[in-house]
Amino acid sequence: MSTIESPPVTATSELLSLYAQMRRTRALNDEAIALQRQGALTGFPPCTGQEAAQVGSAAALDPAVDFAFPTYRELGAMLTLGITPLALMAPHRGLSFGGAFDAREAHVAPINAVVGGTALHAVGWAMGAKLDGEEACALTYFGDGASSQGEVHEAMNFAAIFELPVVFLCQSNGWAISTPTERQVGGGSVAARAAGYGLPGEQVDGNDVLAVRDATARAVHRARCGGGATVIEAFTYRLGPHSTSDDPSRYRDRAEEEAWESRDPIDRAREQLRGSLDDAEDHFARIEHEITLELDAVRAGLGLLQAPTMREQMELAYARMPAATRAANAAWLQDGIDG
Amino acid sequence: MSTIESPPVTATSELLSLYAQMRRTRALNDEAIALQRQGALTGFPPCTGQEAAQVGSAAALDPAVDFAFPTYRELGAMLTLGITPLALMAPHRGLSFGGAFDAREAHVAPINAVVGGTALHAVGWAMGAKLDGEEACALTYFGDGASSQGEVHEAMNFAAIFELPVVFLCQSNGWAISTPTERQVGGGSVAARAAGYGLPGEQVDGNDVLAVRDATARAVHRARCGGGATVIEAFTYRLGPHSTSDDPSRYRDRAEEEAWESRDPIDRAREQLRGSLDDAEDHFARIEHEITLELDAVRAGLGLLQAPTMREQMELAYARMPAATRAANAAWLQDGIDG
Amino acid sequence: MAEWTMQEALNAALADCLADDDRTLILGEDVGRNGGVFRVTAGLQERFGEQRVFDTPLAEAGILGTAVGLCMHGFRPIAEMQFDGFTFPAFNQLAAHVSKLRTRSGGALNLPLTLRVPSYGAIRSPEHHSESIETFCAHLPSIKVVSPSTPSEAYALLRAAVADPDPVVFLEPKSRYWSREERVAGDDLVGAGARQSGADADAERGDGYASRIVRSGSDVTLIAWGACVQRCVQAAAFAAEDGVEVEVLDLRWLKPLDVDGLVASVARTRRAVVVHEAPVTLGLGAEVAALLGERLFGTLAAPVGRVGAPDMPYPVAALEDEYLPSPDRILLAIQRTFDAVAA
Amino acid sequence: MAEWTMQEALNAALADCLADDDRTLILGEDVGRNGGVFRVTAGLQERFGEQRVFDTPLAEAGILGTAVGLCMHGFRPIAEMQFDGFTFPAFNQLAAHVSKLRTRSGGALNLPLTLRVPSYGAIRSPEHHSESIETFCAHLPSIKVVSPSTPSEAYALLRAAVADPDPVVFLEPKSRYWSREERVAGDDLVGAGARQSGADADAERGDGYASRIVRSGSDVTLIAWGACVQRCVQAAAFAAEDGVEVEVLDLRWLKPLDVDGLVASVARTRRAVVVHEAPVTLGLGAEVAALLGERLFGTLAAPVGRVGAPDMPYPVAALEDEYLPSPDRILLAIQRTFDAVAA
Ligand SMILES: Cc1ncc(C[n+]2csc(CCOP(=O)(O)OP(=O)(O)O)c2C)c(N)n1
Ligand SMILES: Cc1ncc(C[n+]2csc(CCOP(=O)(O)OP(=O)(O)O)c2C)c(N)n1
Ligand SMILES: [Mg+2]
Ligand SMILES: [Mg+2]
Repeated sequence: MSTIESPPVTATSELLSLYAQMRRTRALNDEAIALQRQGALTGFPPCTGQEAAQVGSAAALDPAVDFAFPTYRELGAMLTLGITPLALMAPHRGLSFGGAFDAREAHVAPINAVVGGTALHAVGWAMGAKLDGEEACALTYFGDGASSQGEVHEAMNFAAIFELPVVFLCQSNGWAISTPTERQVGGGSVAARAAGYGLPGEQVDGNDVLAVRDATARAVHRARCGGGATVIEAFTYRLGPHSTSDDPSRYRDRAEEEAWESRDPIDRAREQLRGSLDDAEDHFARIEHEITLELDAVRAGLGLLQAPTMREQMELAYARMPAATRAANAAWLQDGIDG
Repeated sequence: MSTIESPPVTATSELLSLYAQMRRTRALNDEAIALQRQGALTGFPPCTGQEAAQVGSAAALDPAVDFAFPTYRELGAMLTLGITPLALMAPHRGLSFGGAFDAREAHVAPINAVVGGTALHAVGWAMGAKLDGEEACALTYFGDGASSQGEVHEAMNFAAIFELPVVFLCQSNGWAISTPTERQVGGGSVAARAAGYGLPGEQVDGNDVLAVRDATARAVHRARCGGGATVIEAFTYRLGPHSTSDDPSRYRDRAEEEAWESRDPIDRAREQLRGSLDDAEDHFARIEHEITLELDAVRAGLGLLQAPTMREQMELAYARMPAATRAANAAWLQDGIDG
Repeated sequence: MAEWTMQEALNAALADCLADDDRTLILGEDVGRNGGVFRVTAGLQERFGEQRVFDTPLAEAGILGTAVGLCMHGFRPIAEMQFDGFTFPAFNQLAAHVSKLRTRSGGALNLPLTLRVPSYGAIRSPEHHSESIETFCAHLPSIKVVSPSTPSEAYALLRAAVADPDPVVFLEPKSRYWSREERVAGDDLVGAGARQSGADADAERGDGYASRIVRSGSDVTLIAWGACVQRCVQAAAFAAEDGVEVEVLDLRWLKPLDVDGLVASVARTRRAVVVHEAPVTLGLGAEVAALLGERLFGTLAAPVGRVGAPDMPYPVAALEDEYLPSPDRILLAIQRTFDAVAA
Repeated sequence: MAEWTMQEALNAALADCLADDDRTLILGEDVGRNGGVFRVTAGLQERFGEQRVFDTPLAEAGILGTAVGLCMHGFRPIAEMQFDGFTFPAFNQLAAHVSKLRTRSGGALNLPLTLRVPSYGAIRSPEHHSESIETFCAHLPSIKVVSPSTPSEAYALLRAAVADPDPVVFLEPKSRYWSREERVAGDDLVGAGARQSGADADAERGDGYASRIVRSGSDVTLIAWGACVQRCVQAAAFAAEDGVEVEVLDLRWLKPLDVDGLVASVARTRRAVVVHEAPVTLGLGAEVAALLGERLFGTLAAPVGRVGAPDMPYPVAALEDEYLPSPDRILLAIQRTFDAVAA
């Protein structure tokens, strides 16, 4: 059982570790884009530009007690929560849906692509935690686009009615594929929706990793202490394409991208660290070195990732597979051999 | 094309006609309950206590230009919009789903029981009106319970994003079957949700027919003039059971019911009229007389309402029925004769 | 009690589930204080408390999505949809999550949830209250579907559904809630669905997802589930008067289908008719007919008959007697299986 | 252009619909400026303006519900679901409203809407992007379902779907978007779906909801639609090398089924195999098999074969080649129709 964390200290050492996590995220992200171009991945949804929102929020969770519900773009959050790079590459290589890790053990739900739906799973998990008297919270990630889904509304309302420990973390990254946030979010703010449920809502600069970390920690703290749910809206920007098959030049201006490039969250953290650490460059060099080693390992490991056999994949469908299903599956597999 | 109505004058004559409409609603409502007990109707969802919310809001619409989207409980609203009593009894006799009237002509959507869903139809209709440059609005009725549905959220967001002429009229009547509003509506107010979409939201005493009339007229006016959507929350109370097969004594206190009985919207209007009209009792007597005649006609007409034939019902399924479907239907009907 | 209704049997099953396993929960609209609009959960909140049996806001996706999350926290939720027609707002949760989450998680996340759905027609309801949703559920992978036909069956199958480690959609024949029947002794019932302690030992299959022979007969097999079983039993009685011995097979489990049980019965009778309320087009009868056609080609003496609805929405109450599978329609279909060779 | 891809043909069909009837509208996610994630609506917003072609918020129920309301105001909306798997959030609108509103209104309200859904698998997509939803749509009353297999077919059938006064779900085989084909002359195309000016006059049925014979053969009929038609054509070519003459029937309309066309072909060949990507259990193949079993009992030389998926979610990309109906699996199923009598 967790002890309740008090709101965070924004020590330089903490910023350094958040920075390292962001750099690691960016590096793996860029590597994945490159791997996709080389044909080693089938597709990839970059999180370029959103590292502070993801790493800052995930860092406020304790995966020993809390549970996180990512979307498809949460590379940075999932790395921060301890999922390995290779586990996260498996889906993009077409080998796994949710990632090659144990969601129950990791306290991180599998990657999911139907936007909105997992907000309700966070609500259910949080209800379970509350029924079991745990001091724990569920954090659900979703985008500005996903905020339009009815299920997100139902989730916020359930969280309010049952006073559940849920953090609704919206990364408002400017776009849902080609639809800009202002053509998506009526009223302009997802955080502003919170009041309609009697919940606290908070807007935060999503490119300021410490601000995200602090806002999330406050919400997590409140949730764990029985204070109920919070809606956090982290304003950031999807610097890359929606996915490797998207071409943003069709729908947005280079000028807008450039404006946001100049607000890169990693650059910002680096400058802060330069200002407060004498040996900043040494740290940066160490971090880059570790990243290089990790990327080498990823490239080496990627080819070793195994595809499941069809029989293995079939077994996933049921915890207790009926005999009739097993027989039909066996016949189907046999046809594949005979055919 | 409509001329824009200016906000209403609360003249006594107007109150009198609203009163008459409310009395008429109550009388038909009570008759329907009695008819159900006698087995002449299969079931009925009473609107007892909600007459002001329904009549007041419907009176603010012009069915020549606007379009209303009722639920299953909108007897008062639908009467006010010109639907005949018998047309409204047909569904409860198992002869019709949406009511025995032409929704296109009446500018009133058929009765619908899936809560929440028609809010989106109102949005679509309003979008059509806007595209056609009409000065018209769509008004969608829904309950405090229905406000929990994801589709209502999607409707409000669409209405906000496309700046559509929609009035969202929530009758917050204390209960959704056995669930009280405070266990239903996170934050306690549906009107408060409006701000989250950048829409105006208004709470109104739903048992004050003129107040409802005025609030709705303002929203209708705003909508018709291009000012977009409004959420109105009319606080009222479902004095009767959820439907004739419900027993409210299982889940709520008699004391609560009594408190609301003393706030009966019809009594209130009657008292107001007594205060401002010398010949109030004469008017009341005339109204009751007309109601008696109407009820006589309803009872007489009820037995004459025809059930559709199966063949007729089948024809409703398609505007252009495929030949294969027609052949299958004919065979199915033939089996009914042979079988 | 020596007799019980299906409503009482279901209520007892839920009570026993809650008593036996404190990880079970009941959630839904009006299931608490009100005891459900069909009284199936009556008294359970009083007995087990508001933490175990509770009302939710009016949002079916919310209910089912919350149940999924509860599973992820180690609970075994029993969720109610108030009526068949209100399952559709939850369909995304069913199709995109309940059907996929175990696979998505590489087997890490189990979903031992039960979704109770008062189902089918015949009670003079308004629109949306008489739907047959079995096709929508049974076509989805990773979901089991079951529908009881008698009170004691309802007890046993609901216990089995709740005990199952996979998601089970439990379709309750609402027109049979008040049907009364001699109660099978308590001990014989627990887990009967899974253990298959039903009437017919010969129908027994190892894993319990078995159909049962309601009435034996050598001339033709009627195949049904839920509310239509009773209709078939009636038709069988009429047929017997004409000397036709009808076997009535209650499928119970619609997914998985009891292929062996089906094939065994129809291999004997060589004639089969499937009866359901859903539209014929892609009703479960299509699967049963296709399956029997595959397995018993050359054995079948006639095409598998299908009695079901035409391609139209469930009609107004005044027409439902005509719409629903009547004994006459069933008898006609039986008759056809004897005429077939001539045709 | 002498040749076109299916993406171009669909784009041309939409452009012609918008040009011919100013009550038609296109709405959906990313259909405007971006031209759709598959570029099917590319250039249409530019040409017809933001009032005719527009993006919506990311909410499928919102999209379909808005389309219903637009119909009530006399429009003819063409709505897009971005992928098959994202139709489920709109399923309540489909099942409770699109399927019922005309009946609910006593025939007063028509719903001339088209729901375009990029469908099926085979493009190495993530989860939820490879679903076959035809059963969920075709089991619903009052809804028509169609799926084209070639560029020119896609043009004609989309025009027919949009012209239809009833709701039509239009399932686009996404793996065929970039397939290239000689363009059928423009005049022959318009309304070909409804007028049935397709390749085969003998397949012509009065009302246009007709299948087409892609390849004639006397030994066995392969029945498919959408992306699987091409798989069947391949298998037919292989079979021809072994001297087996395979007829390939492209169903086109999944609802209504072209019963006459199906029966006519299989009455000649006496053998049939249905091929689809959806799970076998309650896939459309079940309906086709049941129907042929009814109509051609005694004529069929073998049970109707079904090639489809096992009871599991659509698998990860690495497994999809094994999962999808391969020519080998189709050939095996054909082989079985010749072995059957011995069995
Ligand atoms: C229910 C659903 N509809 C459509 C899609 C297709 N789609 C994938 S991502 C996306 C945009 C999501 O935008 P947002 O929620 O802002 O997240 P972001 O991609 O910006 O991280 C869309 C439309 C989907 N995944 N789920
Ligand atoms: C989607 C859906 N779920 C469940 C129901 C069953 N049901 C009918 S009315 C009702 C309560 C509705 O409450 P509210 O919206 O407050 O309207 P009221 O009945 O109070 O007028 C419920 C749960 C339904 N009609 N639709
Ligand atoms: Mg976004
Ligand atoms: Mg209410």
